[in-house]
Amino acid sequence: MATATRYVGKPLKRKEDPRLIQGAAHYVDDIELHGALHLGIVRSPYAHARIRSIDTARARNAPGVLAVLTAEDVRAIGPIPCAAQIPDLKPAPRLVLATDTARFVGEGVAAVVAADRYRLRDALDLVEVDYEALPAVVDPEKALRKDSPRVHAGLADNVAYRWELEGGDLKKAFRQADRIVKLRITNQRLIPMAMEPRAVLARFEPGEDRLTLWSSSQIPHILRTQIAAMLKFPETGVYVIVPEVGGGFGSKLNVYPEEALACHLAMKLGKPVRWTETRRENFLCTIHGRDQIAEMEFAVKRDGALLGLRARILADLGAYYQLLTPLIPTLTGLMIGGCYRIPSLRVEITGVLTNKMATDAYRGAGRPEATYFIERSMDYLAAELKKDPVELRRKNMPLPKEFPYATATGLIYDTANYQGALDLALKKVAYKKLRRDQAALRKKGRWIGIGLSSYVEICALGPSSAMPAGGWESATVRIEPTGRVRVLTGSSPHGQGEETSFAQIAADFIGVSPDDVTVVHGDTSAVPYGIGTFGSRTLAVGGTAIYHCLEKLRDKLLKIAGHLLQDDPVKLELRDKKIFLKRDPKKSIALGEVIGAAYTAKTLPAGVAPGLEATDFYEPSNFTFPFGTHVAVVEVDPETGGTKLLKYVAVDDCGKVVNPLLVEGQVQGGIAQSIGQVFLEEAVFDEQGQLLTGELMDYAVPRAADIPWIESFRTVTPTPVNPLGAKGVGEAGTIGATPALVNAVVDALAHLGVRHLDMPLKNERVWKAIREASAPAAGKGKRSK
Amino acid sequence: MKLEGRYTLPAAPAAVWERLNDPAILAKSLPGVESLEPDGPDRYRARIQYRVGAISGNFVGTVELSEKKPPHSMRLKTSARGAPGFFNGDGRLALAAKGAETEVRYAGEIQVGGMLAALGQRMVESAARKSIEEFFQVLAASLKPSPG
Amino acid sequence: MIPAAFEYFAPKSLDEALRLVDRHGGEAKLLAGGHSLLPLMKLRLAAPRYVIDLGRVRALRSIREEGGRLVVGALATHADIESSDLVRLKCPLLAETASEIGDVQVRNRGTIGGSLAHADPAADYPAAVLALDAEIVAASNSATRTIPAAEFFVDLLTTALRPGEILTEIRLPVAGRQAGAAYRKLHQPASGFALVGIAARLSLDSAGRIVSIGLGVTGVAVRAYRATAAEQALASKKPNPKLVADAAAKVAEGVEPLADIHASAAYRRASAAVYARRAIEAALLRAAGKKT
Amino acid sequence: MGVEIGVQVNGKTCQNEIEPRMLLVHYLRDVLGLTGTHIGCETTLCGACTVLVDGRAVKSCTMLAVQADGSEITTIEGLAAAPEAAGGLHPVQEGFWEKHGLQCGYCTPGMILTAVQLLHDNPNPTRAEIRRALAGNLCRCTGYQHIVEAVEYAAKKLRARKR
Repeated sequence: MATATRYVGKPLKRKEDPRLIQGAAHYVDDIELHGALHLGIVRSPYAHARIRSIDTARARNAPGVLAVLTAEDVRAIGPIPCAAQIPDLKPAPRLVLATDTARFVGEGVAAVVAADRYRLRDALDLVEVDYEALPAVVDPEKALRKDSPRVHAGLADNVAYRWELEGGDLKKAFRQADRIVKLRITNQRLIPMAMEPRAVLARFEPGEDRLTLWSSSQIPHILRTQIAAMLKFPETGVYVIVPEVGGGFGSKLNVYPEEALACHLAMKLGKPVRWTETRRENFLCTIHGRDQIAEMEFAVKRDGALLGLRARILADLGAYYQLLTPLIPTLTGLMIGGCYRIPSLRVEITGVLTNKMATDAYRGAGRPEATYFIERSMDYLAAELKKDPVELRRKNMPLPKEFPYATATGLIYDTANYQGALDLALKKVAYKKLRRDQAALRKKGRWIGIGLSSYVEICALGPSSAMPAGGWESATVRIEPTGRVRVLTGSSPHGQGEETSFAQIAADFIGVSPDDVTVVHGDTSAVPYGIGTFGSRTLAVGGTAIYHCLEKLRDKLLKIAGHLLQDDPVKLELRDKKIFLKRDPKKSIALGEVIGAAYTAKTLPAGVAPGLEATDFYEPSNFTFPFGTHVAVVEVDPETGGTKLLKYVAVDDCGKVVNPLLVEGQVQGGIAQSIGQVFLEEAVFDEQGQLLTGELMDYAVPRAADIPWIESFRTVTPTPVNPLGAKGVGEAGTIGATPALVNAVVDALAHLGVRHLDMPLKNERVWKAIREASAPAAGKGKRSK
Repeated sequence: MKLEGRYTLPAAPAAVWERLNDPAILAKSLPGVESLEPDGPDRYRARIQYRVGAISGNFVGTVELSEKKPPHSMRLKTSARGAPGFFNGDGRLALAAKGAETEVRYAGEIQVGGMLAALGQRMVESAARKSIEEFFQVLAASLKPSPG
Repeated sequence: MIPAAFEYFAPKSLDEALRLVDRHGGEAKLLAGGHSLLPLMKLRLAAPRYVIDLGRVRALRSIREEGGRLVVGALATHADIESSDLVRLKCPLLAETASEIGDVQVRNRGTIGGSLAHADPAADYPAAVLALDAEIVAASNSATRTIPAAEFFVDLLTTALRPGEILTEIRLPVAGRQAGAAYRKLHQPASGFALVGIAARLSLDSAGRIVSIGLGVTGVAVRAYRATAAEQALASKKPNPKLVADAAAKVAEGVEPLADIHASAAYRRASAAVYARRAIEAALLRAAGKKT
Repeated sequence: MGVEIGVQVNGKTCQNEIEPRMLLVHYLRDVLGLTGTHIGCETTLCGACTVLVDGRAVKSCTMLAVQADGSEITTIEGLAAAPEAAGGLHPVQEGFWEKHGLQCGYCTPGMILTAVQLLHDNPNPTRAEIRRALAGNLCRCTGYQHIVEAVEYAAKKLRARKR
């Protein structure tokens, strides 16, 4: 940055915290509107059923009930939007309430509105739905069979799309290979489980034709546009407000039926209508993540050089498409080669429909899957080729001087020093000593495993050419007459802390304190149209838009100051609320005076307009590609299969850092979610499509004691893509950690001949692998499931 | 989930068969059934108040006998729905004389949905086994000559 | 997540509570800490017409020593038991078991009486009360009776309590000299309940022989049980590692283990043996006055 | 139908007639308007609704408001009035701010109140003890490490004050 960085790079305490630690923040459900009614949804208990009839009479007559609606009553509302553009994607439209067929457990079939939560809950049980259960298809591989039940009767089969990507000469690679190594890996379905369930509040003011929607969302503007389209209501009359949001992880990067239903009902009933998701609903009908199966096939040289990779990925999309559902697996495809030189590559993706809730973006969205597939494979390859996993990785990593690096999938990696991150991680974890300790302990019957993962991810989504609904971001920065700075961002942070990091950037530019800066987000009537917060884009893309505004404002301030000081603006500097001559700091003018001049507009230089406001719509020229190496050390209990994390070292390179405290928080939180995926989490369905992990009593997310002390380090390779040099870090932890953890457990069992295990590595799965590998008949070296 | 097992009843197959086809006995033996009303041949409408410990729920549904081969085998289907969700049971009963007694082998499938599937997961199988056990116990009691 | 409506009573004495139970019978549920009943009511898997809240019957919360036994009132919370100096001194196994239940907040509200009466197959206390040969006291309008722990857990969620009875207290033998006990538990990672929970209690004679032993098992079967085969394998013997391991291997003998998505029957059986061995080893160390 | 209850909430006497089935968390949020206490599940597992009832951490979604009759309740809104806060933030609140112990903030009130009880019972906890004490509070953002540091910060500060 051209300006002196007094605040950027410093671990400032967050500006958003005082309200949050005192219970003074407002999440949607905390907002009180006079006379607000409560909406509830009657949901299908069947994964696949024909709805024969719905009897609403009893519910309608129950105390406190104002309305009961079925699909018939909401025909005017358009379908749930899907923005993903995939060639030849089969149609699988979802309406806000199921018409004649329910296609997953939890799909809404009727809506009830009552005066309060208690009456509502009573009335939901009184809606009588007559279902005819239909055969459900739950397993994505079975869904591909010819005789499988079809999720959508109108389609010929359950294949939603096939997508291919090829680069380099794969045939040649396989011809020249010394070895062909194959591995099948699954990345199980997860439930995002943000702490705040979704919540919606809608108000219609007929006099003003104003429809206001408060929603716990990551994408206020996209939501506004889509709601206007679904309800056929003028977008200029729709006001979306996203107040405090209790976590999203992608699950709130979507448009859901309840948002449209609440708006529709608020208009119909003339009273505000709110809907608050229960945790069970959150598990059943907020998007799920991952759920991909990969068949990896490598062409390798005996010395470990990778020649080619053929990856076949089966992605379980669920019953319908949410906003980005079909797109997510293609991100896996783009990143499948990881941080390696793989000259030829072919990815074949099959998106399949099943009778389950849709999958969509969950923290990392396609990249954790890609990284897991390639990094798990690297350890597998190392074992097959009898090489050290570190050396196999190092051998195939492009060197720093090779960047920008064009991958066989057609991406241009901006910049990197993979070896640097790897070396630092090995040093911090004392790798060589660790290996010696491991060998010594194994002799004593203690099974320690060391797992490694070197990752590259794709962030700062992204150039609009590669994004379904635009990849730019907007900002307006305004210096108010009193000298307060207002930053209006199209991004929609919900826990990441950009109220602080954006204020740090603004404070440095304008020469004020971060306390003088207010960051506004989430209110579509206040901030310019924006894309939202996801894909580790808020700082790198949203922050750059702000950067550009600040540049313009600073130049304008200097121009006015130059005029007032009668000196050349280029010789001036702005710091500590003062503008002064660089070579003679005593010659200065107070910032307030310059701001005053901008607003009173009596002494402005020629050609300078009054006011101090700048707006920017920033279109990034490329993605950014953060990278790093994580190392995990685990111990396995030979008797029970129990696993214990002994040590965790993360080295991440997210480019330049604005606030290290926030980066640390993102990395640690992401690793914790990986620990969840690796050891605890899995959405388990029975054969009929019932979600058996439908509450927190059966779906385990990590608790404090499940997480080891995380030692986190950074290398800094600024990206040339944006002037902040920042790449994004929101998802790095979930991307880097998963393979490191699984590799560690497999390594702990390596002496038994175990080469691969599928997640989640619950005690029993590990125990079974130990038993099977130890059993004399089982034959060592076999894969175990 | 699949369940199977066997139970010995203190009477000859013919007597057991008769009991199994008597709606009054069925209503008494099927756990939680409060009433069975005929709804076509070998088909009944059932009101069920199911209870296990502190857990309880009201259901309405059907009980159906089919594929009858007297006195050897039949298929017994129940399906019921209520606020806590639904459950379906579909089982085959095979009767075989074992001395003066009858051994009933059963094999079938239980399916639950809704809240029952979510919370009850841990207990559904146990509760189902318990229900089958109760069913046979009551049936057995009905076959014993009443004292006096 | 909202219970169905009910009529509410908050009796101030046991007599008043017993009269209410008598009057409302099968349509009433007793509420102690509410950590078994309220979750079911919120999910509407229980919808009693009457709720009788025992929370005001303060006398039921006492913990005292009486006639050489430790007496724990039904309303004593897990936190009361975990932190009671008296329990820790006289019956450390019960305190250790209490400390393994749920989390801090659950232990602050949940009660021993509520937990035992609910008889969840994966609850922790049943293992301890079985191992300890505790007695469970049940009062009714007409009489008060004592139920041995071994007869208390009848079936899935079903106890020997009769309609009209209120579980009032638990009577436990006081730990003697050269006695040791331990509770070892494999947690269900989501709910914190026991996939396997083994309470081992034993005492040694001067020659180091096991003169008395109790092994209570929870989580493994539809109801908690005493692992008698394993106990017999150790009774009157001088323990060595092999003997202990062989005995522990019998802990689920003759039992049909539960199976669910968290653990298959085979894994429950295998883990029960491992945790039983660990519990017995810890109890032996403690009996020998060593730290574990 | 309604039952009369009286409770002290954050030092204020509150008397209301409520349905017996009303959960304490709904009483606090919907009747008293104290929305700092959050709801994150219905199975007593997430801890977002934790408040102090007579000084002990309790999940207010698994307690009927009538059960709280006669109790003293502290919610996150009332914590700064505690004597330990000395007119400013409570040291645990301060720790969460200083150590970046929160991101989205949804679990934070419950997390803070649970930590308050921990430090009352155990003024000098180890990291393992802190993690164990927070077993009933889920956080999906932070990975808990900064929360552990926040509690350590508060413990240190509270000990220094007592000296």
